[in-house]
Amino acid sequence: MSDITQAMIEKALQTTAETVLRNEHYFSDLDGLAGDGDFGTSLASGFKAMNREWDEIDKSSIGTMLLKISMICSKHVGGSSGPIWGTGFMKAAMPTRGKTEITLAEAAELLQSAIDGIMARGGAKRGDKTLLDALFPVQEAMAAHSAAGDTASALKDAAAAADAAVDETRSLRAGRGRASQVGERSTNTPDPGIVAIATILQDWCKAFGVESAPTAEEVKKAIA
Amino acid sequence: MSDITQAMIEKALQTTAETVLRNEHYFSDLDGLAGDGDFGTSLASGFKAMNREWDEIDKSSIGTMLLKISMICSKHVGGSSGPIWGTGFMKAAMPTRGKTEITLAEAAELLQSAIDGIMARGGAKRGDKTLLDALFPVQEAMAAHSAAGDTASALKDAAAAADAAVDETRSLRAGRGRASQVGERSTNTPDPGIVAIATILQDWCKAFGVESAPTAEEVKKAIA
Amino acid sequence: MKKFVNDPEQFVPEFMAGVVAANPDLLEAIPEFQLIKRKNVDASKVAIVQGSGSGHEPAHVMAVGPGMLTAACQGPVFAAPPVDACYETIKSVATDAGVLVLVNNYQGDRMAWDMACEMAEADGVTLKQFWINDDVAVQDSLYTVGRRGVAGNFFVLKACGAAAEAGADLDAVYAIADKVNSNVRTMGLALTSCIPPAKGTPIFDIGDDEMEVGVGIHGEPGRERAKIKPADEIVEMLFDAVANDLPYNSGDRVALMINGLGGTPPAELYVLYNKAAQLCADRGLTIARNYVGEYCTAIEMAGCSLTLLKLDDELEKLLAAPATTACRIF
Amino acid sequence: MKKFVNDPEQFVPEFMAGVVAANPDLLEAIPEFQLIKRKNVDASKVAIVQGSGSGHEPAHVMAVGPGMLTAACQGPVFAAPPVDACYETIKSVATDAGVLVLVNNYQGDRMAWDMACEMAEADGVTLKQFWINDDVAVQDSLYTVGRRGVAGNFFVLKACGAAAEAGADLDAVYAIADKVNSNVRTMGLALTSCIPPAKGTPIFDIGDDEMEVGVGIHGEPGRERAKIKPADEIVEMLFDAVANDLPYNSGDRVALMINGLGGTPPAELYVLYNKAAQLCADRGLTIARNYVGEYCTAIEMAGCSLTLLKLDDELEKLLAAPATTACRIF
Ligand SMILES: Nc1ncnc2c1ncn2[C@@H]1O[C@H](COP(=O)(O)OP(=O)(O)O)[C@@H](O)[C@H]1O
Ligand SMILES: Nc1ncnc2c1ncn2[C@@H]1O[C@H](COP(=O)(O)OP(=O)(O)O)[C@@H](O)[C@H]1O
Ligand SMILES: [Mg+2]
Ligand SMILES: [Mg+2]
Ligand SMILES: [Mg+2]
Ligand SMILES: [Mg+2]
Repeated sequence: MSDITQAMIEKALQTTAETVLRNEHYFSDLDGLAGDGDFGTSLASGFKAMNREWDEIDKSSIGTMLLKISMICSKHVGGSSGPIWGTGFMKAAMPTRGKTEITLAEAAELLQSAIDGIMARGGAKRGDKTLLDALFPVQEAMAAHSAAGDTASALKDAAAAADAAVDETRSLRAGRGRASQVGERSTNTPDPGIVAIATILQDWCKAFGVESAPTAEEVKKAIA
Repeated sequence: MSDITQAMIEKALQTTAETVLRNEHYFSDLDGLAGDGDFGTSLASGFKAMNREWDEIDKSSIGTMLLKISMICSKHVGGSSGPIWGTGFMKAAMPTRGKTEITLAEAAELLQSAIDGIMARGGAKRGDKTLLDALFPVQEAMAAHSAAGDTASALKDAAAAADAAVDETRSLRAGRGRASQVGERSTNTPDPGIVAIATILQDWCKAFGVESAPTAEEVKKAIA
Repeated sequence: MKKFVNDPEQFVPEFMAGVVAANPDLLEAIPEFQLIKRKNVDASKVAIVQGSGSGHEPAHVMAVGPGMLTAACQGPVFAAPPVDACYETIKSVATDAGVLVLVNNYQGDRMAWDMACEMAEADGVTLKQFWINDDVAVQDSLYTVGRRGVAGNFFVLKACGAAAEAGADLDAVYAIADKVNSNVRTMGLALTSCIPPAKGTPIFDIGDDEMEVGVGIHGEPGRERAKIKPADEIVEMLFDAVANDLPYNSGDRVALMINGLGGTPPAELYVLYNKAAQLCADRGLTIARNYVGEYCTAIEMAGCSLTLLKLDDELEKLLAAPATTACRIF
Repeated sequence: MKKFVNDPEQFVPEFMAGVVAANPDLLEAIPEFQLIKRKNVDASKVAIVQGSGSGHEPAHVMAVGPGMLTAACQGPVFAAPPVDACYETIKSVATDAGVLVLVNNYQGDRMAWDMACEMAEADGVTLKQFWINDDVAVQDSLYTVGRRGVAGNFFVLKACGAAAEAGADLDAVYAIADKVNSNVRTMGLALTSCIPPAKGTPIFDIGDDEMEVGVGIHGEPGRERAKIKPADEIVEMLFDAVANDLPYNSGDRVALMINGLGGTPPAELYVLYNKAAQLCADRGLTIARNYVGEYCTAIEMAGCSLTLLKLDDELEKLLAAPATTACRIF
């Protein structure tokens, strides 16, 4: 892999939908620990709608496609996830209008712009125990590989970084989102948003034939 | 034992209170099978009130004492049991006004008059699977011993007859009371009123040192 | 036991004290007899009294107020009130116009009120007794005490309360009770049991995938124990049992009630209402008035009942008349 | 799952269809956006809108009606509505007098409504936003999104609804929201969890002898998990937490609400009210108005919340003003 084609992004989106639908209940259960147990369902309703409307989505460029997915989030995704994912896709859509292929460096920039949008929308920063804590290291892994342009290695490192974030943030106290309103009691539970990003990247690795380390969850299941 | 003294009746009443309070939950659980699960509590509230007021109860005769207990039922016992037991005590009180001792024959008559009162109050007849199905054979056992005047033998036979009624009526369909409103579904459960009468008589046997057969329940518990 | 309760034996007195404390201008209590009555009883109007076991709130003590009951007493949870309580309830509001004793048809309640009525009549009180029996779940038979009274009770007392308020005499108010009762049918269904505070344990066992069809409001068994079904199929079952009983025919104007048994949240009741309204339309019934909420509960049982009342102009007007009770929103 | 439900994904649309079917003269729905609005919106008056996840009924869509909300939308159970639904809700009732967006303080709801308000303002709608945050269970802090909004919401919208109905302008209605919110405090407590239909399993585990003190209305954890206590001690705990927070002082006139979280029967709520009223008296608080019932639920959770609102003449008048919603008794 070198440059990132629109076809690859389409495949990544479809893989994401599979991941989210397969893990709907698992993600909701995680959200039940310090939140309100709807994260999986909320996200799934968005990706179900994406699947339903897939054939009609304007795929003339990466940007039009991502914009449409942002609109699907606004229409179908409830909870915090609607504004967060909707904003993320919106910000990623802007710089890719008219493009059908992007470089790894551009992808890293586009993710940074999504991160900035999410921070502006919800006021969270790194360390607040939200999915941003997974997106930041993913972005950094991509940026680190930008010069070499090796997308496969970037993806592998990004997935490992996201996975590491699950455990690194577990003991944190949530600073934003519903979990932040429970104070100390959000510590020692993994954040579902971080788990979701890690799981999605793991599945991207599989979908693109990139070898990756098993997720912390997979290791735990294998041991148990 | 020959004639029945007021002291014996006082002892019987206090024994009854013990029986009812000890079996409060058991009787209610039985009532839950085809009824509404309050029989034990209802009866217990009456006998708790009797215990509370025991010292103040006018004991100048058997009749004044039973009348006061009837009034306690009217004031404190809810559910069908209030009118049924209240009526029973009332009818037993009338022929014993002024008396401090009665013969076994008089006791049998007095029970018949209580039975008649209960039938008039609730419209039940023998075979309707109510406590009348225990009171009838008890009354007959007492009447059978009237001539000989052997109160101990009468009590022993009465207790056995009441105990037998529990199993004999188990398969019947209730014809009166709340259980009758559930149709076929009242079959194959023992009637709590019948069980209560049988248990009370069993305890009377113990209290008066009269040997008696173990109750069906006791046999079952011993086997289990 | 997962309940808000202090001493279980004080549960009923405490909740009744709360009801009166929350409605000091409307109600007063006689705690000794667990009875609640209206303040300022109008001696020229028929008084309407009711009473049964507790655990059916807002029935019955919370249905006391102008245009509704004049007084009500409650026994322990699920047990008819003691005879003396019934007697005092009648006496506390006995007016020159007389008293209508309006009681759900359970043997315990009937016996207690029968005795109380005999005592009150001996005291010179003019009264009539009426037994409400709207539950179609268990069949009526000469050999039993007849059908049970359940949520249809609300319609009987609402109509009678309005008629009494408007000045109808005892015979006329009795005739209203009879008319409503003859035209109202209910069937209930339980998803879970309930826990009477004094008992501390569920009144019956029920599997995670089971429902009790035709349950009584004291948790008595109904028609059958069945596997749980989707909401729409449950409504069809209840609707058919109810609508075929009278029967209710195309062209009838009806009141439709979806009553929650205590543990079922409002949203679920509206899911049921949505289907029931469709079934009424399918059968050609016009819903002139509807009622969705808790009117006659079985403590915290998850479940519902469906009630239909066939209306005429007189009943429609009586149901629409204003009324005030302890049970209110604003 | 012991619930009345068909397809869990259709639960919210079906219950909302039921609410509108039961109130055809009062309400209309735009099902695509899961929103319910008043029929005949008066363009000269401030419109008040609200919206959040479902499962809190009668909040919020069942609080639409004259003297209350002008429109409300609901997301899936416990999830903020999608942005588009919020936007359409504002647009559907945008009046010349402007729109007050009155939302409980949860990050999901805030983000959705923020985006919707930006879009509506870009369309030329005049609006103001206000966040309700009455829950004292979890501390306010600069590092979190602040306190949660719970049952106190009822008082904010009731007072604002009455003010708007009386013709107050947008700034004045906003000022009322601010005044009520500044003077209202709530804390909740759960005995059981609840089951969102789409999840199908309880939202948290809780032992048979445990209670969650300070629970959120979505089952979020509160202050602590503790052993269950007698009702009076529970009320003391909630009352102290609430009353010390503002604080409420001797001589204050207050509104007192005992709110059921969905699975707690009325009688238990009145046991709680009885004690809470005593505690008010002990502290020298005069209860000018009281509310006992279900105002803001967590589906079928067994539990309660206690709310105090400090009143002045203006607020007392606004609370007493007439109002009509889908939630009614007669
Ligand atoms: N302000 C925020 N910024 C970024 N991510 C957030 C924010 N708040 C919550 N999240 C993420 O969203 C997840 C929860 O999403 P969701 O369940 O839809 O929200 P809620 O139910 O609290 O409205 C969290 O696990 C967290 O990763
Ligand atoms: N009409 C009746 N005549 C005599 N006994 C009756 C009658 N109805 C019920 N009983 C007896 O009373 C018992 C139930 O009492 P209780 O639980 O107090 O009544 P309920 O709860 O149905 O009002 C039954 O087991 C039966 O033995
Ligand atoms: Mg969530
Ligand atoms: Mg019983
Ligand atoms: Mg009973
Ligand atoms: Mg949510």
